[in-house]
Amino acid sequence: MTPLIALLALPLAGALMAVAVPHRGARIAGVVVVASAGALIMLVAQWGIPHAAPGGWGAPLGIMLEADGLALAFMAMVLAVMAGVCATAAPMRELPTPFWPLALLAWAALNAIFVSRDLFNLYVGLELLTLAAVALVATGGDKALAAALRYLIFALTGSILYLAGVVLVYSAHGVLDVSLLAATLPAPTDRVAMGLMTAGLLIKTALFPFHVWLPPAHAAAPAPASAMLSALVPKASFVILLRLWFEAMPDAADDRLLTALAVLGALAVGHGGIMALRQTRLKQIIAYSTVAQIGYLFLVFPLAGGDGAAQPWAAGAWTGAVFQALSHGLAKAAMFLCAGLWIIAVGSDRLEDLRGLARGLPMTAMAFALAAITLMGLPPSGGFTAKYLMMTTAFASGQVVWALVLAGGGLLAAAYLYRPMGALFAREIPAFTPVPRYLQAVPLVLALLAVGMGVLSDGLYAFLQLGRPGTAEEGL
Amino acid sequence: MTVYAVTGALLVALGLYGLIAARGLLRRVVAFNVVGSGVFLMFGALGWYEGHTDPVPQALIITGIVVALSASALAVGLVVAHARVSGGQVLEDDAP
Amino acid sequence: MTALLPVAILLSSLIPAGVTFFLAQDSHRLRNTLSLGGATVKLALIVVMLVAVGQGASYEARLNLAPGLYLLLRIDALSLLFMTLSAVLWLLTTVYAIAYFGTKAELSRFFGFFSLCVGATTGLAMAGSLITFFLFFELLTLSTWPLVVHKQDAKSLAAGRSYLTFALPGSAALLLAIVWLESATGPVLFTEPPDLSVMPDSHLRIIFALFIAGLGVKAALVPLHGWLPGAMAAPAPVSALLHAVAVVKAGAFGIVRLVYDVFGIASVQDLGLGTPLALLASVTILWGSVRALQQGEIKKRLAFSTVSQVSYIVLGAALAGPYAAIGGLAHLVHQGLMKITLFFCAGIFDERAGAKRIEDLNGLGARMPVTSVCFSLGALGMIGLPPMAGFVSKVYLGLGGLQAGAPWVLGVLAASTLLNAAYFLPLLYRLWFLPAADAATGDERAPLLVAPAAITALASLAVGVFAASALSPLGWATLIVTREYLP
Amino acid sequence: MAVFDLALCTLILLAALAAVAGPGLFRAVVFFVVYGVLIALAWVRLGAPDVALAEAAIGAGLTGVLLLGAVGRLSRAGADEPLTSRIDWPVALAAGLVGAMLVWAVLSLAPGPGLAPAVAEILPQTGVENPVTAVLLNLRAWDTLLESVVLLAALIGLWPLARGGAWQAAAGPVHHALPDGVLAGFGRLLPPVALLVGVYLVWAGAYQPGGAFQGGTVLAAAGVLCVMAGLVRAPGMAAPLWRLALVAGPGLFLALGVAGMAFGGFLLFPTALAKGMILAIEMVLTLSIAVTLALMVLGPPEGGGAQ
Repeated sequence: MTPLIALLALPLAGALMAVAVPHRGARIAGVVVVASAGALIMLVAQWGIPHAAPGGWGAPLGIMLEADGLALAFMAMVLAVMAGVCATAAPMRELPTPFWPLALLAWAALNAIFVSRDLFNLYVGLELLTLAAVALVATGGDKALAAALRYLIFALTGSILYLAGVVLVYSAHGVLDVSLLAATLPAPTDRVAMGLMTAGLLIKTALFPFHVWLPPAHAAAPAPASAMLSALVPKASFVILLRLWFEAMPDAADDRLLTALAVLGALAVGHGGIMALRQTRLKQIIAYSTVAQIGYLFLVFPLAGGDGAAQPWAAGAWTGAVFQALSHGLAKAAMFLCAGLWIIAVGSDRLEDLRGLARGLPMTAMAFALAAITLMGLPPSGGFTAKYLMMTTAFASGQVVWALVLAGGGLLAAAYLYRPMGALFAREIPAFTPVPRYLQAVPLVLALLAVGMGVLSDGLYAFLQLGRPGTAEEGL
Repeated sequence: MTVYAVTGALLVALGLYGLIAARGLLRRVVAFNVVGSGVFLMFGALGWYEGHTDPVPQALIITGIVVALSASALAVGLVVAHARVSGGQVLEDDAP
Repeated sequence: MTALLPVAILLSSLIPAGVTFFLAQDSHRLRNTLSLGGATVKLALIVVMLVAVGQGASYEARLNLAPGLYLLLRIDALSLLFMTLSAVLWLLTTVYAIAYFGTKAELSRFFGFFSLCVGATTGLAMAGSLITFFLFFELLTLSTWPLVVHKQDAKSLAAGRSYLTFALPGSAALLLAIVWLESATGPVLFTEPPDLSVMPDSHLRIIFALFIAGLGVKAALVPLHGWLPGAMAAPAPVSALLHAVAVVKAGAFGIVRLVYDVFGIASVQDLGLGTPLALLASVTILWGSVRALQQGEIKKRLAFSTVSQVSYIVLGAALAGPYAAIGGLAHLVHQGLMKITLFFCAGIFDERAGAKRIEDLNGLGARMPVTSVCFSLGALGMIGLPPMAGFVSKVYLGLGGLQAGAPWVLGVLAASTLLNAAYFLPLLYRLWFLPAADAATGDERAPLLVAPAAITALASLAVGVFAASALSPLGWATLIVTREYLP
Repeated sequence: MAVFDLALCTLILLAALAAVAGPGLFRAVVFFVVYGVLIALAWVRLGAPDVALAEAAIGAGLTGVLLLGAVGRLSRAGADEPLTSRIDWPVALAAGLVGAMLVWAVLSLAPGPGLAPAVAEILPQTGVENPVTAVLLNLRAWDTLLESVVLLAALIGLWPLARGGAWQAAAGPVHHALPDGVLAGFGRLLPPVALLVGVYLVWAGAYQPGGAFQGGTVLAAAGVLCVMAGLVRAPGMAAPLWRLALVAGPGLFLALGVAGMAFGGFLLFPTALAKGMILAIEMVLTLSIAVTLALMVLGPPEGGGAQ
């Protein structure tokens, strides 16, 4: 078995086993984490672009799978987050048992999406992810049902729009493979197809103004599930967007369209930040922060796409956006896991109930602070490297307004993250249930990874260039 | 066979309206299925050529039908559970 | 070239910081050993480096982050000046802090961030490129916040919030300025001035303003100084740190770097930026003094005095003549020595005699003679009484003003000196000449608190008296200016 | 024929309109089932009997049962559908825009053979003679494997919805059918017939229209009917044996796929063994699908006698 297939088969097999014996779910997940780590290390060590053609047919008849730098980096991030989620979720007795098969199913779907080169296969993967994610929200119990429903309705609207676009693509070109599509002549219906697919994926990525489902859903789910939902799930549809706009149909990019996407991104940064400032519960603050952080990702379209794609600075912006997605994933997972541990400790995530908790659980407070640094984009962190790369492109290409969005978004993040920090570091010594140190260490490790991404970013940058879409030129 | 493809497109529009505008949750599930079959119909009709339909869209549509059923099943389960808890079948709009 | 030594100097504070965070609250001995050990090792390494640099060695360490983005540590004479100052004062502050806190709670967190802070400051001093400077600048901001809010009461938290409210927009401005500049010129190294001709003058002016906005927060330039007096809510060692060693110095040091190594004196003059900056510095000098005069709390008065004094350094850089440059650089050290003495003493007055307001100082001179003498030395130096350090700085700045064709600087200096006298002399008067209140207490049976103050007080006297020596800060500053800034 | 096509399309649109916007939830669902049957007819007309079968069995049949069951449960819970008579114009405009774009796109696309010739060319190597089955289980087996997992995921998604968190309790609401009522008689007769039809559909899928999903649906329908008729008690939503049945199909699929690595690639079925491997997968998958669908239609446990 090649490591690439192992990365796909392991979570899938784990999910099936967890359905068969749900009470052993935590242990199964642990095995999957360890084995996947092995496979991943082997893949990274090869430093290449492994691919596979299930059934041996290859495109266009079959489906192509390819683990380029982008896919592998995301799979590695997912692995890290899942390891953290599993480690903190395992001792949580109040977590419903179905959590485990669902978490593994979501993981399998994520990996399947990251490596797939086939637009319809991506649809199936997205649906698997959506159903597992909605069900994960529903593990939050009766109070989470409305949020799960709202999420499902939005997600289904999104996937059906995406599918309609895929139908038009196949009908026009007779292929579904991303690489083959790039080689076909443009068809007049491509604009409509791209519009539909993009609209669908925007809903799934929760870009403003399609974000209304996200905060209630992420806040209502149990904390380990929230960590997955916020850190991982929106990234899948974002990666598909990258594949579409930079690999499959770079020619369909129209500057006005790209700018529109970034404008929505900028509005998301502002709206998410302001809403986060108004919340009184920690999980809601973190969830609205996700809305804001997702906004940054969409600045990549005018910075690295369209006419700018051939410019020397495009690679920087593209890589910066990927850095942002990765570091946000790690940092956000750390934050939700902290929130989960604090809920165990004091039974609530209201800011006033968290006052002074830094004394009781210092390692989690540290983890939260480090994660906050990444989200604010302060150095040294993955978030900073991302911001620097995107900002440089913004200035170099004369699109200063996006640089201001990046800078302003960082300040908003500082403002809304200060409130939980201030509460944690208050003088009170609250009554709390102790949390074992090894559990406190889990979010700390994730946050350190997010910060470490900014210190050791050279290797990651080089790795992400493996199979980077050629339209985004290297340079600067 | 273009007429079927156009019908599919119209079904998508009709279903989308119901999916977004309807307030009753079960009605939205129905509308979702209408959109789905509209997309499939479009897909199949566009693959029709000289008396046969391209087998690839056919296979994809069958997959799509199963996926749509799966989504509907989860949706129905959620709608019923939500009705049991809240006593209604509408989502109260959260304050934005 | 060797990369080892700069990295070792950084690690000498980062490793103790990392370990200290995980120490239990009651392992005082280990924690103190780590803090003092780190500070001592750092000082020793810097001495080694000083000797080696004197023999012509150069040091460089580099870490790639992404194309066009890398961290560079590189040592030049200016780095060494700032680094030596902070390392010496650090060791003393650590001794003082250990004595000040005793066995209070949450010390692992405190000393962890304390060490992190010095790590950031040395990194800042050694930074060889703009982005490296920014990185350590931010690290400094972040590691200072937990120190400011250390007491965790409402006042400290408010001070912490105010600190971040100023600092974070400042860093956003700084980052925008850096990225904007580098997007046109490529990475800016301090040793290789960038080619500014690729950008229109108007852009350069905006970039300069953004830089000053970013650095000015830390340097407490009016009107960006609002956070500094509030930060007095922090414990005394932190105040010493903020005012003399790390934070405001980082801002001033950054402005010096900006003027000399990023834009270059010629460009600053050509763009017409020198005079506005000098005016801003002058306004800060005067405004800080006026506000100091109005304060009834000792630490508040000292805080506004800092606002005023640090701008001497900025003024020196802005005037851009050799004399002014020497005066500004020398003042970087002089102000540090004098101000840390004052804060050490203020802390002792507070801790041993409960003296917080100026009235509380009445008659303390008799009961706490050593502390009071030190305090007086610091204050007189600040006023600029010959042959104290402050006098030397002011003379050179005045000469620089004349040399740069800005005689009005003399007026600013004279006014500032009068104001300095007006807000310091009453304190000395109360210490030595007014009778103590009946219930007054106070002693100085705390050698570890008093010794650091005495050492810095003597040092601030010595640097003035022996200013003519090549080894004095003034001599060092002269060397830097002649070697690096004059053709 | 053109008249027939036009008439069928008109009927489809009318049925869809009634289902989406017509008054009364029960009536809407009935119209939806009618709509599904009409769509199945359209598929026959388009020369796609496999899809027609899937649409009739799954799209109309099973989804219809699911929705009808939901209507009943909702009315028992007192959750009536809110009345909405006003048209939401902004949404209508947006939906109309999407429809117009699609109509434009559909009209501007030139028909072509697509991949049909390519599939026909390699059909002998796939081990099956029905090109649709060849695409489903060989060419795009990875899709189909994931699809079977999607179905499973939807069922697992129902576990957390069990009343009171009792996710291992008996599936669905409590049924009170008379043991000798009409339904019961029907229920006794149906299972053997359904079993035959179901197995036949799977077997035939290799040559003719049919396959695991269609066959599984028929079996599931029979099972659900037995429970509703009161012939058998509803099984536990997550009883150990059922859980094994749920994962057997996807599990075997995945295992054989990985075993294919021995022949040179993931999910690679060598021509000589392809037929046997595909049939084995289909048979076991049918069982899993049947159990999954049956439990899905019964719904999450609502407090009817835990096992």
